[in-house]
Amino acid sequence: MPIEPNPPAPATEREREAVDRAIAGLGVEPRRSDLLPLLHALQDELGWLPRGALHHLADRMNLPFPDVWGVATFYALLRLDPPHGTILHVCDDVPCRLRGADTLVHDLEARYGPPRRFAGEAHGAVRSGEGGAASRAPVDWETVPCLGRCEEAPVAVAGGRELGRVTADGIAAALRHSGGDA
Amino acid sequence: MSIGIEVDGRALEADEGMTILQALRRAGMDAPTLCYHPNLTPVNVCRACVVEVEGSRALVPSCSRRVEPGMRIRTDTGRVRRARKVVLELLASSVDTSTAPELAAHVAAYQGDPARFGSDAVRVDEPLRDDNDLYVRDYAKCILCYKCVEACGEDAQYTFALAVAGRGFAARIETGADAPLLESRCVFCGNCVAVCPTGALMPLIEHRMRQAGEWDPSRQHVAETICPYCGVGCALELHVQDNRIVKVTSPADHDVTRGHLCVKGRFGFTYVHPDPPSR
Amino acid sequence: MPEIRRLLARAGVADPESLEAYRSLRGYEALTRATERGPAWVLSELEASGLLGRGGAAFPAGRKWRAVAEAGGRRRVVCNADESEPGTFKDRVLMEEDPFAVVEAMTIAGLTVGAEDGLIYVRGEYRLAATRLRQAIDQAERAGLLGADAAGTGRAFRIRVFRGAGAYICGEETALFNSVEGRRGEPRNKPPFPTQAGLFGDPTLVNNVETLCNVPVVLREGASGFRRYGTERSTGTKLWCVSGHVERPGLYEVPFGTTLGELLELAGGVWRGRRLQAVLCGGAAGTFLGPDRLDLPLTFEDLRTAGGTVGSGAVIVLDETASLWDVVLRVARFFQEESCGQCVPCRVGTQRQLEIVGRLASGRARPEDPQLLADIGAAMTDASICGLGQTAAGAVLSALTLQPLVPPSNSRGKGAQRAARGRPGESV
Amino acid sequence: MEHTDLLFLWGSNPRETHPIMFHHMLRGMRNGARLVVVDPRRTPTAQLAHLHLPIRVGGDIALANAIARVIFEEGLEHREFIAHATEGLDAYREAITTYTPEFAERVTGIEADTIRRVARMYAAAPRAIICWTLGITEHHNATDGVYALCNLANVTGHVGRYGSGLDPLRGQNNVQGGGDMGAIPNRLPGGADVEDAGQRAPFEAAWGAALPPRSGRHQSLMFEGMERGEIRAAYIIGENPLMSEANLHRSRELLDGLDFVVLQDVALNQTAEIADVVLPSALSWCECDGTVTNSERRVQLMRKAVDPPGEARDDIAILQDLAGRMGHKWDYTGAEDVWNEVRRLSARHRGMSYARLAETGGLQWPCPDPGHPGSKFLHERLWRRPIEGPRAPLMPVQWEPPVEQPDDAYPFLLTTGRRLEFYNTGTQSRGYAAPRPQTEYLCIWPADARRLGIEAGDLARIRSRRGSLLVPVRLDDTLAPGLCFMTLHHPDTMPTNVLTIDAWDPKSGTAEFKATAVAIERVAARGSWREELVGQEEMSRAD
Repeated sequence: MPIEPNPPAPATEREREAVDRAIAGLGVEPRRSDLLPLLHALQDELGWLPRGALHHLADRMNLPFPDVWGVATFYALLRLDPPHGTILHVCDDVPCRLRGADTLVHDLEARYGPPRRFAGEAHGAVRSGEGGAASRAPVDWETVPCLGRCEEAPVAVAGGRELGRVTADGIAAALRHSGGDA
Repeated sequence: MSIGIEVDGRALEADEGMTILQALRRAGMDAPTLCYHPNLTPVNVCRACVVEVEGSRALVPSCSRRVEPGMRIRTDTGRVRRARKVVLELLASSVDTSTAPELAAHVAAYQGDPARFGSDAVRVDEPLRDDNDLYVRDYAKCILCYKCVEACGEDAQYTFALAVAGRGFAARIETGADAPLLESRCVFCGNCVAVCPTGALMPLIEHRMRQAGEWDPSRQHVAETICPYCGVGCALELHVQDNRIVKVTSPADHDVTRGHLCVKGRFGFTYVHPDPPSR
Repeated sequence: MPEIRRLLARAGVADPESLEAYRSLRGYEALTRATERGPAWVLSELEASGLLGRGGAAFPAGRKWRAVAEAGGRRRVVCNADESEPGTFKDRVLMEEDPFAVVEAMTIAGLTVGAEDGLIYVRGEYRLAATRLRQAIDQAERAGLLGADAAGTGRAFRIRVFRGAGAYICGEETALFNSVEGRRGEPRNKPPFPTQAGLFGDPTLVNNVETLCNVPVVLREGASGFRRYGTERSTGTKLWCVSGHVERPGLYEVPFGTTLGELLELAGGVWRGRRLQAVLCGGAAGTFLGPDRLDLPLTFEDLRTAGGTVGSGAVIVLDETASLWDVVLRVARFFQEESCGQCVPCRVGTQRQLEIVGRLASGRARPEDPQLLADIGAAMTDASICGLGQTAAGAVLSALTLQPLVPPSNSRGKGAQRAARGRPGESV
Repeated sequence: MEHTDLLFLWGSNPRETHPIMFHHMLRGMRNGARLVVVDPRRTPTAQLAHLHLPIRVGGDIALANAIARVIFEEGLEHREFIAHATEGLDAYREAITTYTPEFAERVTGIEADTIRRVARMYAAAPRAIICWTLGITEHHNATDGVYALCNLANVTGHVGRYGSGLDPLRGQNNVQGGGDMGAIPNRLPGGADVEDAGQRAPFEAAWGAALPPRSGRHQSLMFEGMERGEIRAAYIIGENPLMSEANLHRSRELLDGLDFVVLQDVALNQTAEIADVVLPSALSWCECDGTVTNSERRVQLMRKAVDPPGEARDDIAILQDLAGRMGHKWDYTGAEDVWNEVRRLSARHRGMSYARLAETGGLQWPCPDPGHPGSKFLHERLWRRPIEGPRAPLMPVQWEPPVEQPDDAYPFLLTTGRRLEFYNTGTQSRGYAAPRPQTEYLCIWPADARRLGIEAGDLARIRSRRGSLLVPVRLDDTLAPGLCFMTLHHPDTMPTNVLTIDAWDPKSGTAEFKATAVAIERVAARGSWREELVGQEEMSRAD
């Protein structure tokens, strides 16, 4: 019987609570200008931005879902699918390249498979690992534009830790430290 | 209030609040436009209508910049021509222009050669979204003029079923998480279809007829009439081919509709030709 | 010419988490003077100082402040701390090492232009900077320097920290406004300018971190004291972020007018005793300067004459072994990835530019490619909505004028092709 | 609409029922207008309102009178306009004295303070427009409801000026035109009064016939006439009364009992089943030429685009032939010829030639001469000094509840309306690939459903004192406790009007479609019932 509209991806209890808690944290009714801070808060708690959470957030903020989605897909730091391992950002921008980032990226590819790309660039709308290796690897890594620490190039951020003058071995050590089994 | 401006060395009078484009058109001049629509807020993203304004470092979009007293404008300098030509070439090199006569005409007018970027130039590569019975979305033809977003949103419908997602060359029009239209907020007014300049949004009937090679504008005539549904009195243009209504539009300059219709007015005509063809 | 540590006076010296430490090193002297002498004095000192914006556009700071001060209605102050220009890290250092200076300068700005709301838009990746700023704001609030009665003036001024989320374009001020307002960070059309209609439609003063940090210096030293360093038209000192193939990459503060060669010497010169191939000056939105430019005084006016730009203050050094086209390719990819996608010349232009640079970098160039780059560059520069598109071709076109020391070769082809691909899953 | 300060929508959901009219309202809102919506349901329109008053069904007159009372109590009335242009103030003020906001709160469920707030908003707005639709007129006291709204406009002076006024949003593309052309019992084309010999005379002269000097019957009276045997035959043009009349069982009985029924229509609708003769007519909007008049009195041209199928013919041709068979030689050459006769006889249409209508895209009456630009709004005369014509009467009206109230046997209230994609009994909208399925369902308040043990997708029985239906259920949190909702759009599978009550307004003849007491019970769980079950259920009359 086709009269019920297809419900959008429903939020899990945990996602719903995360949204409600983030909004409660504002102390006031959410306004549109709270959107980016709320997306940050959700990602900090859930590790990424599940569809259901975004739908619930849109409802709570009285915003059209496509608008929320449009914003979420605009920003490279916002993740629209779950990380499959410890998150590693490796700068391969000009100053880091000049200081060996190209070799570093090459080494990391050999260890962890190809990097994933930011959702905003991909027509498929969802960030995706490019190969089977990437989806199985315990490290979810991507190359990123300049991180603004060029005096210590090459640099990376592994599991939230900023690493300067870094090597593939150094990254592996840092990942072990932050729980990634590398 | 009247304002004196100068265009290509010629003194013109414009009204306060007018855009440069409006002033040009009133004086019988023009600039190519794609994202501009008289009933939508100018978003000035296609940049095909740029002109030179004395004192401005960059070229300015004539569709949105308002005239100012004493403004000196040039519409036909080498800079303007080069910018327009390249912009049109860039667009035409990135999408399927087979149902975009306006764009093709502009490219031709500026002697553009979209092929010169090489056969490996990346194009917008999107599958046809044929997910409902009223209209299709072929984003491989989309030039991201934002008109559909505007018509769906604040400029007409307030439905907000569409927004731009992603960014850069991968920016695209979306229902949110690429939901099929029937799962989106869409109310199927088709006002996005009406403002689409490239045929990326197309009524299903027209799409099917084109696929079957049956769509033939040379065999079509347009009859103006009034919508048979509610009491608003929306002006309709019935596109008729072989004694069948094949498409419904509304004139953009009609006071009642400004080109917009609702789902019934735009799509609710098929009872006229029930198949089999007897009532 | 020696290093002058005026903006960096406290960096690495004072505890950045201590208001007391800040105060002990002349912190909040400028605010005190500003509140004693009033907004008119602040504006005239600022104008007399000749301080130009350090965010890239080099607009006179005093004129901007006055425009907002004279605007009606509710006004706002925004600190643009979305530093994302490749090779640039000066604002991060200032925020991490001297956050109170940013807060003090914002407070002066708010009280001078009549704003009650201040906002610092910090690049999403700069977590430590955001934390330090929040701490500084908290302490300043507790000390009565911010709040309903800011610094005892009877006027309210508050600051909040807003985190970006990974978009270079949000360093463009109108894109920044949209981002704060909960929209996609797409730039707006100008006019209206931010001083007329900015954040939430209110007249808004937007200054870069380094620009703001100069303000307390101006007010402490007086306009003439400030002008002790620099040239007639480029006043004061400048922070340069030197990176790449130098012995000591880092942040250097020197007076305007210091030559490029002198700056490189401060950074220990080209590393490993190698020859200089080129400098990418101003970041990805900057231009390449060849080794023949070492005598160029680093000022707004001299760089402009040389076809370059101060830009963000990034100086990225390439030695003789570097592959110039590999670097250009990364710059082209940067713009392709960071274009917001709103206007055609930038959205498609950055993609085409990347493809063509990819051909050049992998030795597959076609004869018409330089002309294509010139045409695309002209269209992006002339017809894009915002500064991103308008500068996206600068480095590429300037590279065409250089003589690469390492010829492009197919040996780099695979990497170059991958870099040029831009998007995954493309069918080409 | 676009240049007003307050849009006051009363019993109207234009976002679904008049979408393009709503565009103009939205434009007004973008220009700064506030939107206030009075509707028992939180309709899509109400969801965009600055203020939504979720009124209890049928409380409208109480609300309007209370608003008026607040306006007077707080001295917000437009004294000058009242003195200059209205009459009957004392009786009116007397009539509304008992309508305190607190009393209205008990009747309508809307808080007294909200009523006060709305009164202030409306009275203080420099320009304000009240629009209403069937939420006012489909009640047994419809005309009183309209008077109550007119009174508000008259005591605040929100009438007769650009950006202010009263607007009944017409539900069909030619409701206005039909009335203007005399297709109502008491008027001749152009609004001439049937019972006024002076106004009748020009028509009698033009047509060479004496016209009946008395008003005719409206539709509800016709059915009463059938009931009493006074009417034995019906000639029905472009209607589907079997499905569109309230209390379907009764209308079927009455139509069935007639000696002779002619149906002239574009489709074999349900009424055709009981007709003795069906005359196939062409679609007026695309198979013939002609005019229609929209909600803003704009006369517009319709043009033939395609040939009608089979033996279908233009209504004019059918009627002309019929006249010929009856011995009258009508010789209209076509729609324009008929129209020119209208122009000769109706002053308000005189300036509207086909040529001008084509050129302008429509003209609003009155348009008395070929140079007249048409009239954007009416009643400007009320502001002239001295006033032109009669004063506007303030009409004392009293609130009465709907005829049926929920009780123990029928504890819910069913209200009917339209959905965006569909239209009336579906003759036109049935045939297209509408995005929503072409089936009817019952919307009920989620908490009510829970209490009844009903879940979304279950099959329920809905019963009134007149009939019973089996219908799938959908939960709808835009309703209110005790309120449920259906449409008439799919009568072939769901003849909703077997439920509705045929209580009607004596002044307009419109039935109270908006309030029917019903009982609801669960019949089968989602997935466990078959499509064929859905629809009308034979029942032994409950009482």
